[in-house]
Amino acid sequence: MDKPFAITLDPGSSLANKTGTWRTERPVYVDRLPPCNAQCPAGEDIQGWLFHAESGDYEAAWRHLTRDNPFPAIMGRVCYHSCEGVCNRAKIDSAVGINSVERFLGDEALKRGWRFTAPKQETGKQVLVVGAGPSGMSAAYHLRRMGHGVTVMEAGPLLGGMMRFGIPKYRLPRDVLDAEMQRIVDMGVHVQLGAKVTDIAQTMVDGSYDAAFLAVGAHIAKRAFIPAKDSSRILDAVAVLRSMEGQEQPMLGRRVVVYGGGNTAIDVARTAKRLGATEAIIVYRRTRERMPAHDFEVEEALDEGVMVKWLSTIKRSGDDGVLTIEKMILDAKGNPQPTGEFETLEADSLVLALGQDVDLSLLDGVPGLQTKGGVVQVDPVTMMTGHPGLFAGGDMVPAERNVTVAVGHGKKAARHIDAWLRGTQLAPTPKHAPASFENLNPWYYSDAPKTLRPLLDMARRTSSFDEVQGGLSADNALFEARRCLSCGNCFECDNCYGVCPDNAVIKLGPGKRFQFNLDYCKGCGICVAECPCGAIEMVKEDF
Amino acid sequence: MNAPVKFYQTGTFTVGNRLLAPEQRSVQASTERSNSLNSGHRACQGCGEALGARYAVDAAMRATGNRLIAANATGCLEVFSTPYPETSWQLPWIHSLFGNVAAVGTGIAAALKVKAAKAGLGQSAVRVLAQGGDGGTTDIGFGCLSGMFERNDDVLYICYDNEAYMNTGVQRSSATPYAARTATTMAVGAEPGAERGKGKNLPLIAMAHQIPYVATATVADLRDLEAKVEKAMTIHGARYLHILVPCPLGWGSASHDTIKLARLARETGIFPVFEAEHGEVTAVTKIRHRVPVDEYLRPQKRFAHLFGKEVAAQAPAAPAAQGGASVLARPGAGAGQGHPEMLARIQADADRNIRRFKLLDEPEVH
Amino acid sequence: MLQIRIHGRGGQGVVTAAEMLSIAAFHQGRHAQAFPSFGSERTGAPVVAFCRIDDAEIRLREPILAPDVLIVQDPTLLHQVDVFQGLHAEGYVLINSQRSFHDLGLADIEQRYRHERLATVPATEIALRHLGRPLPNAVLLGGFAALSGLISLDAVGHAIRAKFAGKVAQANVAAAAEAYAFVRQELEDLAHAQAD
Amino acid sequence: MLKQIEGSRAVAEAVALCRPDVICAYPISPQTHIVEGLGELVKDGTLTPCEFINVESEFAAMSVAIGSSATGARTYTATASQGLLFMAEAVYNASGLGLPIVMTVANRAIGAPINIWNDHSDSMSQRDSGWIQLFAESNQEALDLHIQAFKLAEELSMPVMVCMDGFILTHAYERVDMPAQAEVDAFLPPYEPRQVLDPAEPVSIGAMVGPEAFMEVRYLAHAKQLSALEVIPRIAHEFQQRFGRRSGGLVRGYRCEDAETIVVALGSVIGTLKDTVDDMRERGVLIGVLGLQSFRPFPLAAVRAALQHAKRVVVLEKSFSVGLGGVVSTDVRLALSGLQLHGYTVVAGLGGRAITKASLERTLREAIADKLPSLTFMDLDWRIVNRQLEREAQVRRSGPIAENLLRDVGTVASKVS
Repeated sequence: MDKPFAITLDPGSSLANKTGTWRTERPVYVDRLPPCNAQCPAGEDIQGWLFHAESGDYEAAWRHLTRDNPFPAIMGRVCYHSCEGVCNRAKIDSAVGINSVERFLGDEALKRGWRFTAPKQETGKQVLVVGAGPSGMSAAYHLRRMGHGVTVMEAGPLLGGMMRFGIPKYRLPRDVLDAEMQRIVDMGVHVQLGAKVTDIAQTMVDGSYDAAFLAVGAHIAKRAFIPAKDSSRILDAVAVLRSMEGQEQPMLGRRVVVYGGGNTAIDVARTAKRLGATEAIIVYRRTRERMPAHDFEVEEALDEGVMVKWLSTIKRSGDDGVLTIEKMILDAKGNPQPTGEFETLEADSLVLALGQDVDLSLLDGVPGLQTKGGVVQVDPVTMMTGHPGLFAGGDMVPAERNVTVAVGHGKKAARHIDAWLRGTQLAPTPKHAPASFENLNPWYYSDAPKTLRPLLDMARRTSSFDEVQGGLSADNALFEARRCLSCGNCFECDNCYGVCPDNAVIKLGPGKRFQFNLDYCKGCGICVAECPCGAIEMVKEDF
Repeated sequence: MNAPVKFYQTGTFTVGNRLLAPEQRSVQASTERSNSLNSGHRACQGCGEALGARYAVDAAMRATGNRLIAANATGCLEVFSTPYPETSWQLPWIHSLFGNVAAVGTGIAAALKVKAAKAGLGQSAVRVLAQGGDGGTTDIGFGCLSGMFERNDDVLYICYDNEAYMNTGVQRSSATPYAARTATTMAVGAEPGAERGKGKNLPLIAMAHQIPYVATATVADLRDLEAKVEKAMTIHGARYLHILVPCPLGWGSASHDTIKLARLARETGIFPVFEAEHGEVTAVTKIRHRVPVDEYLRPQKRFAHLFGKEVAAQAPAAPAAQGGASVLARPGAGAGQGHPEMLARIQADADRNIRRFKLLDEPEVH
Repeated sequence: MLQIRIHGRGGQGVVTAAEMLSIAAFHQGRHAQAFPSFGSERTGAPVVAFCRIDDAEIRLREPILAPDVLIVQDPTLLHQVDVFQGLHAEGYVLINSQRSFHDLGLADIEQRYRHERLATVPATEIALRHLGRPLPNAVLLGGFAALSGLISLDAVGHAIRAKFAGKVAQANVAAAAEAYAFVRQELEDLAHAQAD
Repeated sequence: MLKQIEGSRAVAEAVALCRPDVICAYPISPQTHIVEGLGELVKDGTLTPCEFINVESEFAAMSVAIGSSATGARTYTATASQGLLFMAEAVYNASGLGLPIVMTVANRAIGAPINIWNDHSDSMSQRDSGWIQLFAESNQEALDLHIQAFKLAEELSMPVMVCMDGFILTHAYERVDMPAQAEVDAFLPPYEPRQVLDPAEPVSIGAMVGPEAFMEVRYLAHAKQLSALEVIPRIAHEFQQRFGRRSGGLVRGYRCEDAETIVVALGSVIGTLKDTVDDMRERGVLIGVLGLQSFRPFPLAAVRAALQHAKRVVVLEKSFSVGLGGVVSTDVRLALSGLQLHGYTVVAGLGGRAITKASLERTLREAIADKLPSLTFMDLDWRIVNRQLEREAQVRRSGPIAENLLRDVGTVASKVS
């Protein structure tokens, strides 16, 4: 075409005009630490595995999850999911049901028989793990993945520790527990059951282990002095729960009183109900607000007819198990104080759920090792005790006592044991800045309230040990996963690519995210304002 | 207009979504999009018109398989896109005058019709787009536009409405809203800003022509906008699309708030987003999270006098091509008290829109 | 060069008459130029149209100020407008009327011009009879053919058919023929009268 | 084929023979009959394929023409007077974009006072619009010029205005020789646009051009018009070869060879002038007429060549520049710069005032006697003018001049001339 001078121009020729020179601020892509990940005691990359679950690729999600935690099916049942407590979505409608999706993935893995892959190559190092509870098995799993030879010594008859002897069936069915334990054994972990370690130093020498991780847990029930007649029947919670795993179930009678306010007290009371007690009464010296047990468990217990006497202590156990109760009041500090006001309570049996102590006898005479307040002191960063090569975790070290924390200890210890074996030290991984709700543009998330997991109907809950809480269906799990806001990390929604008035965003393709074309970016900041998940920020241009 | 695909992480509010089926994906999400308005144009930072134009023209390009010719009225869009020796357009494009773009479109359509006839075709595969700003559409170009409508010529007309003459330095047009401060409706006197009871609603006037298709849209809802362009391209005859495109320079808003303001215009009910066929409203985009008009007005310096705020002395930086910066440099009048009574009127107008176009979902009856 | 001026009122087909006259002349192989006294006159207003006929190309564009022929389609104009302005001494005058020049109060005209070049014809009546409408223009052309012999009745018929179609054309042709005969008769009577 | 038809009809048929693709129509006297005729030819299928568009204004007419021409369609429209002014912005735009649109201007005066009769004020007002302006002397030439105009416009890719006197030509029944379709097809090839809006080869037409290139753009437009000074006579020659008629070209002299006095004029008045010249020559006056067929581009050299041997030049024009005088005269004077000639400007026929042979001869004789004022308004009624001037001398305020004058004249309606 014969174009008239100046009046008619060739298409797209404005590329010659580099408008990037107008810019005073520049957008940059960032990654922020989502609150769920920051919160998880087991150090799971929750957002990471939800990302795969969103697209229905459950195996990828499961494999991503189990990089950090080998027990999704167990976690999905017993984890107290503090992650959901900090989820940003709660500020829009309700928190993402992370725990329910985790359980779905765990169950899906069991159903499909997904297995862990054995290590590529062996390091030739041998590590001893004492105790087959959550912490120990977690450590065994990670160490094995790293190619170390792992031997687990467990005093008890079965794997699982407190997960088996502390948590009732109706919360954690045993087939699930067995399956997730077996999956680790299948990685080539040596297990010795009924093998109580009494002298760790000697055991290390005998087995010529290069390092050891101690996770024997806390199994010795705390006693409280209650003057009692011989006739009165007093048991401890740990014994009761443990005996549930044996052949003959404990005889608790029709009226069972449980003394304590922790999760164990709740478990025992609910167990008593299931064993046929007409009345299961918890006696607790403070108020419900101050009860250490998790609220949803208290709620479920009350639903099942468990009764609680708040602000009460047991003074003595008289004839035919008549208990004398003193009413308490809370002082300014919130501590209970006696009132001198008494009442009585009839009980066929009294179960004490006042916490447990650790059996530290296996550590006698280990040089450098310190204990304090009945637990082993460890370096909170490496989990190593005062004795080189000797690491510890779970209920036997100072920390909150729950499965998730224990699993986290196992993972952390494993990574540092590995470093220690290689004669190196693990540099602390730099953490991204937190992804707060203020970083988000919630407009872009469609309205989608949380899906609740089904609960077993009341009749069967109180009469059987069937699992109380059901799982999600595939559809629900997908929906729930897709409620994730991907706080602080690009999920390739194409907003920045679309909303740029200057076409200054380059789309690199699936999984590759985006890149700014600074030749043309004028620095208007629309991409930052319209990024749903706060994964872009403006920085001043330095002139 | 198209409901969010349920259960998706972001519904369809974002530009793209990896979880969507390919046929559900937006034009703008595609690396294949034509970028009809290419990089290097001289629009201000955060220009809503540049964005709206690329959204609309790219969508029209996809709908027509790139068989599209565009005519452009004089105005920002023309000036910032085609200063000799560079053009940002990547499709056949012509600029003639300020007030005649609809007629130029008619001429192009007529020529294409004859070409098709000579080729023995029923109708031309090449389609015509005529576009202009609110000044070129509602004022100086209105005669030609009405003529094009009345003859039902096969032209899609798109008005990019930024509610004033921005290219000449932010003067009042018949699309300038009540109370808005422009260079010719200064924020001084008893009733600062644009006077009440003036201006015209072009979408409704277009509907009065009984043309096959009329729709409104904003740069805040890409998928809705694209769907409307696509639909318009399935229809022959005169079609009108009115797109709200915030102007950081003329509105005195932050350049990064362009889309947010368009969204608020809709969520307040100030700018109803709807579709009409043959003069009859057939669909409206419901308000999702209703907000009071203050939220929309407050971030805009052109309304600062309503809140009794002094307008910041410096205006958003404007490139040489646009001469409007000075307008916002003047301090707003009505400082101190503000004008709650004017705010109340604007809220009442928004509420009327909500009733008139049924912008809120009826509460469900149980 | 023959110059004809036609006077009438808007709606009487004055302009059409001039055009038909030019077509008639063209049909006879001559050059002709017809044009109206341009204006925005509406029905009833006085209208003038012109026609020039010549053997050579006609280049002159001025209005006809000194006509050789006057055709007056509406006698009521006679005392309103100076229709005779500039009329050539040897000129022809044809007036649409049942009455004579004398009865029309045009005695002075009878004095000044050659009697055999003056005629009146009841064109409106003839038109009403043939067309049912008072359209005297074509009729008068028939009369003019008879009066002047400068164009043939056949050529007038051709011109009428060029302008009108079907029944209307037929009726006009017939009407023109009747006017032709009528004027012929007038002239013969006049010739006899003068012979006596 | 010889026909006795109205000028407007002749132009309509000629335009139809050029096979336009798009025609924009808006009514205004005295142009209306042309588009009416074309509308009929399109509707009855004589002219097909063709889009006949009834637009809402002359501004739209030219705007639609711009769109269709830029899309490669042969495009035609017609207007006059106020209509031309109303489309003025688009008129300039069409030439600025280099679009070969052909437009008939049925010349008519410009109000106020509103006046529907003929003069050249309308096309003269667009003298500098960048359009080529051709003037027709007769209906035959008007017809022929339209056929040439499309060829010219498309060869140069610039718009052409064919000017013909309103009413005097548009409404006159005359003999014309209408060419056959085959002949016109052979003379006028199909339109091949220089630039076109086409998705296969996208371009941006109508860029904003700043000080760095605007003057160059304007100069190139000028250069193009200058090149038309060669193309116009060439096309007129080709036309004569094929149709055996001399039509168009730059200028045409009549009995100028030995003329001491030459009258320069545009349009249909040339015919009357030729008759006047013949009469005067019979009485021994050495006088001739120079007709300008092309007013833009203005043929400086041809005019100079035609006039340089005369003693006296009288420019007779139907337009004038208030506050200066002749419009055409100014250009003629430029052509004659350096030559010592007596020059007279005679403004005549404004607003349809009849130009009679008698007045012309009287005026020309005064010129020949060198008694004519350099600027003369022919047949001006001084009685009326002076009365109004006296009125104004007494009362210093603007008043309804036209109404006053009409009161003095008495109504013109029943006047013969």
